Amino acid sequence: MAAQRPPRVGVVKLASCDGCQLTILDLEDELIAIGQRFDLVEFPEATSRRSSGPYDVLLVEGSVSTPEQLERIVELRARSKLLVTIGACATAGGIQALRNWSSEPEWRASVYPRPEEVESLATATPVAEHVTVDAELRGCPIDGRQLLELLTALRLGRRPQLPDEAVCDECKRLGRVCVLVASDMPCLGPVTATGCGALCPGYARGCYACFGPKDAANTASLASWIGKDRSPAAVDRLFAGFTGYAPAFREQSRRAIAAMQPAPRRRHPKGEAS
Amino acid sequence: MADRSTLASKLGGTWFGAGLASRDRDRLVASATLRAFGVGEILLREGGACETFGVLLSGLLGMQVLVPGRGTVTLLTVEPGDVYGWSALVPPHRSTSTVLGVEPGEALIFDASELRELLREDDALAATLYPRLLQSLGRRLTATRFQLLDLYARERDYVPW
Amino acid sequence: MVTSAPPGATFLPRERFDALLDLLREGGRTVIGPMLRDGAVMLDEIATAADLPAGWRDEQAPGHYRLSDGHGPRLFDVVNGPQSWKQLTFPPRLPVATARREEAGGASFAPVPPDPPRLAFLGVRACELAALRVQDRVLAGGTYVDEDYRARREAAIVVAVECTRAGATCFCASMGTGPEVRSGHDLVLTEVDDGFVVSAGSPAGDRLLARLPGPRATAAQIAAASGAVAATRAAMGDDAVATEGLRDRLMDKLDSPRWAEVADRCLACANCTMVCPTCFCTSTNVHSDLDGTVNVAEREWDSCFNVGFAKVAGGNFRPNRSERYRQWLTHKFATWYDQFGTSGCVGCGRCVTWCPVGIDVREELAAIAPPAIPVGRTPPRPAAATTGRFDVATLREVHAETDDTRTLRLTPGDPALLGGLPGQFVMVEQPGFPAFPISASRYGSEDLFLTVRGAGPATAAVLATPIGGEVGLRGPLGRPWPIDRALGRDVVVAAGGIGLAPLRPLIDALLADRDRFGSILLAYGARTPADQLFRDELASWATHGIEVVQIVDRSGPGWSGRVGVVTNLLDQRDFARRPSVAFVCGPERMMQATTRVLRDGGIPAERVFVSLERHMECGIGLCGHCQMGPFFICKDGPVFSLAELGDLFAREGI
Amino acid sequence: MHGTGGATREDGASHEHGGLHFEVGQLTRVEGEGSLDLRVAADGTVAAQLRIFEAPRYFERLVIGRTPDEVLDIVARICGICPVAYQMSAVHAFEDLFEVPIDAAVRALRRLMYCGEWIESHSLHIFLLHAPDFLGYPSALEMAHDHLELVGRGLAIKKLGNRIVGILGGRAIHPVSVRVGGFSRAPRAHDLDELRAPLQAAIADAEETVRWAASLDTPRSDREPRLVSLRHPSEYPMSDGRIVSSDGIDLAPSDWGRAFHEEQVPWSHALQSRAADGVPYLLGPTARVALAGDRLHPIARAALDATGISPEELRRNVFRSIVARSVELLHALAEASDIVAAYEPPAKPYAPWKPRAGIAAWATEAPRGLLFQRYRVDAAGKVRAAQIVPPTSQNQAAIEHDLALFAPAVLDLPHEEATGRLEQLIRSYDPCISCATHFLDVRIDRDR
Repeated sequence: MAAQRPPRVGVVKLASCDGCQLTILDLEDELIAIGQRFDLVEFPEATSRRSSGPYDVLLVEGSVSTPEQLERIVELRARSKLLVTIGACATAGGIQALRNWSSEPEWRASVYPRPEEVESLATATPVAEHVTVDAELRGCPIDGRQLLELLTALRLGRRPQLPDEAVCDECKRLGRVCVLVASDMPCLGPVTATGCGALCPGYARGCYACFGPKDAANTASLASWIGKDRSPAAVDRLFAGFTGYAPAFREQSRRAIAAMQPAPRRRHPKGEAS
Repeated sequence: MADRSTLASKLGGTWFGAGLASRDRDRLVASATLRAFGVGEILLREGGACETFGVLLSGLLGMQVLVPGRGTVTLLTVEPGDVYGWSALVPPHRSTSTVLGVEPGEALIFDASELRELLREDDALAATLYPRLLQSLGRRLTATRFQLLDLYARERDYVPW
Repeated sequence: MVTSAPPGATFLPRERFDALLDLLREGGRTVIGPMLRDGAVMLDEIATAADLPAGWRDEQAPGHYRLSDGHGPRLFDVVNGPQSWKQLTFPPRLPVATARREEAGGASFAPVPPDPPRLAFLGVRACELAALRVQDRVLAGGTYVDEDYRARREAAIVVAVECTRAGATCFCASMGTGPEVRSGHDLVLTEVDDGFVVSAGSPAGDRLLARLPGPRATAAQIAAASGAVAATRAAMGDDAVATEGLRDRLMDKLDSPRWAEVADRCLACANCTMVCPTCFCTSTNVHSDLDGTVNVAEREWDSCFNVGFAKVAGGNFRPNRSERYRQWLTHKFATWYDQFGTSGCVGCGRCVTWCPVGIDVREELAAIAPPAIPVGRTPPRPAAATTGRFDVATLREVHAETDDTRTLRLTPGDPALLGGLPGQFVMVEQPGFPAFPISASRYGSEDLFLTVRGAGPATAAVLATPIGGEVGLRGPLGRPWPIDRALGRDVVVAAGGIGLAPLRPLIDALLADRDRFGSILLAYGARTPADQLFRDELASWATHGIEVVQIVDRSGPGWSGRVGVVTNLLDQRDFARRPSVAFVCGPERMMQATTRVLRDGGIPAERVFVSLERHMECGIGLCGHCQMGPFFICKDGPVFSLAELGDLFAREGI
Repeated sequence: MHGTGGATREDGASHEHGGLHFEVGQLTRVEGEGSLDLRVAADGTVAAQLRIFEAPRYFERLVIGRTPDEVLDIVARICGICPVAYQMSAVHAFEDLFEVPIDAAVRALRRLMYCGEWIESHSLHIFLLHAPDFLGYPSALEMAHDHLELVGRGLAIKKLGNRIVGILGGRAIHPVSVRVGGFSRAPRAHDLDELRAPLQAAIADAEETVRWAASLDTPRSDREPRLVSLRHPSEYPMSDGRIVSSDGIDLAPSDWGRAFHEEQVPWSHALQSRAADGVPYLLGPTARVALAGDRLHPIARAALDATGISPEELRRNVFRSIVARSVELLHALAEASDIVAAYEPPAKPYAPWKPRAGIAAWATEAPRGLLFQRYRVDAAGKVRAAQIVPPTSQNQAAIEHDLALFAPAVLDLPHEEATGRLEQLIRSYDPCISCATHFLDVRIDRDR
């Protein structure tokens, strides 16, 4: 059951927007209770207390996109009993991972007057590509209820109940109208893991896959259906989103790029055959 | 030294020998002898020349292999009615494991060269004997597969905490 | 074909429709009916006739749904939208039980009592009435009853509407469920040019009709109404699905290559099951506060298309999309008959319209199982279990069997749990953790014995219960070992690993009446000597008239016994000499090999019994998880004869 | 480079060639990752370098080839604290170029959404990030032991801000409903009802908060900053009006580039913005209250006047920004309350639009200050080039300037304390360093 000593929790970030760790502070109703049950020893965004570990649990936000972050995540892993990645950047590379399809130096040059002074890896990659990850919270940003479930599960010592089903399950449970069938809006809901509460269909727009591909996502079938009356590039942009570097969506991009004539907007990601 | 007819009926009472024509049983036991064995008594040695083929009448035999550092490991036990020493019939006639007594008992043993000679000249007998031998080997193969599958191993849900 | 409107029907002019709504609302009822929202017709509260989609029509096709208006004054020209009435009879989310951890350290477990809203369903189509009848059988017609569903059904008035338009994906005529409304309604309306022909289908309906203002419907109006419905039937045709012998045709095609082809298109997104008016599969999540003090088990719609649906510790019985699609289609159109004596499909067409990639069951059925000659098949024996009840048991003693397996001695608060039979199981839980099924490993006079292997957090939590602490139990559940079949016969008990635990109460029962049985052989295989359960008892059984033969996969220190697998103990034996009965429990693959040897040895399939494991969540055949072909393992099993299982046993992905 | 900063800092002051090198490791209670470098020359003059080692994320490159509506989703991800601000600057830029007529009710909803973000961001900063400095705690969680009421009040207000954005946009962080022309879905009238009562309560709490903030005693600090903000003829500046400054700049929101430009400094990933003359300028609550205080909601205006703090003090003492921020928090709550009370759903949630080639540029007031975005769009409406200038990069030079000015007063204090003071000063700007992923001068049409 509940640990006698409150677990030492760290919250750190790599390349990210801070939105996922802000989700912790956005649990306004539970924040104080959480502070009493977990020892937040490292959480630079919220506290001046600092600790370089060891941590019972480390929540990691952001993707690995600089040489320094690469070293850091390896050190952090060594100092953490449990490492939990939170958010699309940490679990799938995030929107910045789209640079993995292009030439990073070219991008750097395109945005910095003196690119040589900016340290950056050629790719932005999920944490799990570099160290072992014990659990992950998906989403851009993560969902507060899932975060609370993770913390509760940690405390009770049970498995967190995180759905592995499509957005559609939740969309239908909530009595929403399918925007794909009823309005012909491109929607990635059928291949995307739920957890957001089927947000976008509830706001009369298609899902753009914040939570990444659901287990065994059949992207090819959905892409060809959506592509019936859309350009390959438009369909490709759909999958090339905030979790576009997640394997299932990356694979879809590979197919799309291979199919696109003339020359594609994006090249194949580094380290992958063309 | 039991007489031939007793040996023949003992053979007929086993799974291996059941249903053999009496003529065949008699021809087989012509060169057979009874061997009693105690616990730990070695009947065949791994790697050694396999000069006898046996049908277990009672007791229990273990098949062991030597693993340096782990000593001898019993991989399989032979039930009464089953056979051991099949290498006696298959080149290069070396035992693939050490066969020894696990529970005291008695085996009907055949001299390897005489048995081979007999099967060479009596095609009909060979044609009835070899399938039985292969059936026994087949069971051991299947058993070994299941042992490999490690069916009773715990399949634990991975939960980091 | 004529509609059910009797001569005594009333005519309700369209402009007087609100009079009907007022009547339905009496006594504080809320009227739920079709209302436009976000480009579809959804079920919502109807305040006045103005809320109904007057003049709107739908255009439906596989993966396609559009509405258009300006089609005149009619209120019910739009046929089914994505929501079925199960939205209201079987809500997507429902708290079903609470588990509390008390100050004192005890625990309490209780179901959430039903509290149904008083509703009037307005605009229920013939296919939907059929769906409600199917739900009645599934949820309220078996050994176990979903009390919440029953309460909601009883609290609702059903006002049906006969279809005077058919959608392009409708096929109720093929399924024999419509478009005519025949039964299951309180009132039925048929819309004609200037109003509605209204008649009653129940005493409650009669009372409402008596107070509904308006003239008697004229013969002409009734003729117009039935003519319109007949025209709908004609427009729809009744050959979309060849239902004749469909069940057996489908079950014969479990190996059709078409399953793989449709899986290439199928997204396994579960939309078809969510919009299906008869799909009833659910999962239960436990919602806990930060301290796990108050825990609410909430049931939610789940789907056999979801990857986790058939998962058990360490494995998944249906890992592939093709297997999941096959499971869904064969359940709907085949095994549903075995379970509930009816088709699971009512032809509403929703799964066709709302499939995001337009997969059409009508096409798939025609391709996989084209019409042929039907063959009969006997349904399974009904479950012989008491209804599961919530109870709290006190932990008295823990006995370590192996490094990861413990036998718990529990005193239930409710003696009914001691009345269980060998082979039955109970659902076990600690507050804050999901409940899991465990077969009783012994029934004592005051105590229930459960042998539990630590395989995850939920089992770990139960194993961590302190002596004197409390554990939640629900049961006894499931079908027991049929010991009566063994009277006067030789008995073979074959156990593998912890499979010995569910067999121990059977052995207890055999020993209690030792002289009523022939020879008894216990063949027990374990991984290593250290993994053997009930070691000292194995010895004592041997001295009480049971031939106990033990074997281990891997020898170990101090082991001078047999090495090999259970089949080695049986494959030389001849069971044909005397009539024998076999009871087998262990890992599924072990049971397959063992039962094969037993049958080769001469025991007929009818007398070889196995106990199966599947993902059991509700334990009473209402959540759908543990389905295997025509069976729910929890309710129809876990004990089955090989004859019942037929070729489903050992088939992949079932 | 990662100092560990705060309570457990290892690195400290060190003498190097006659001067003093003073380093504050990773800044805490700010969004994103930055650190501070001070170099005190032998003659006592101080040079401050605010390092931002936030990893570059190439947003200006990520949006190339994207449609305007895709851009709205992408730029939100620059910052989890002020996603609405990024969406607002972008959506106004595109609507300005495409000349999309915006329904009055939609405009009100946009303002309400922005109010929601101001409420969330300001209360986060006032109560959770900045207050601990004044009351002497490492974080609000420790502070809650002794000041539960204060923290509770802050969280309640913050929750309300999140709720407002949540209702309009589906979620508080990276909302999903903003689209060119309006919203993908507009709330029904009664959807906003749940906000009425909480807003009234929060207004009272915020009035109390202004009094509390004014009562905090602050370190001495004196400066005369150049102030820049939007100014609107009738409204408190958010998404509309003109860019004005304390020294006479007066530009359309699309013309930011005429007065300002960006530079890359070697010590930081973040580009810095400077006025044409290179003099730093200050954005945010302090600037807005100074330049548009006469447009504050009467309730907020009254609360400010009641503090008795002079405009000079408010402008010149960097540590008083918490007062200006509290006043704006009150304003946002009061205005939100008015909008909710008057809300009538728009006939259509969004207006249709046609793309056309050209420059789409606009500046709006993020909680931290002026946020400018500029896009070159082709005839199909696809973005060909982008420039995104967040408030923190514009404030960065001003922060360094203030640090240099303030540092001599604390350098002799024990290191801990000096660190605390310097961090407190930096926090006064509510710097959002995660936003510092934006770049100068995107080269055009590299993309094929």
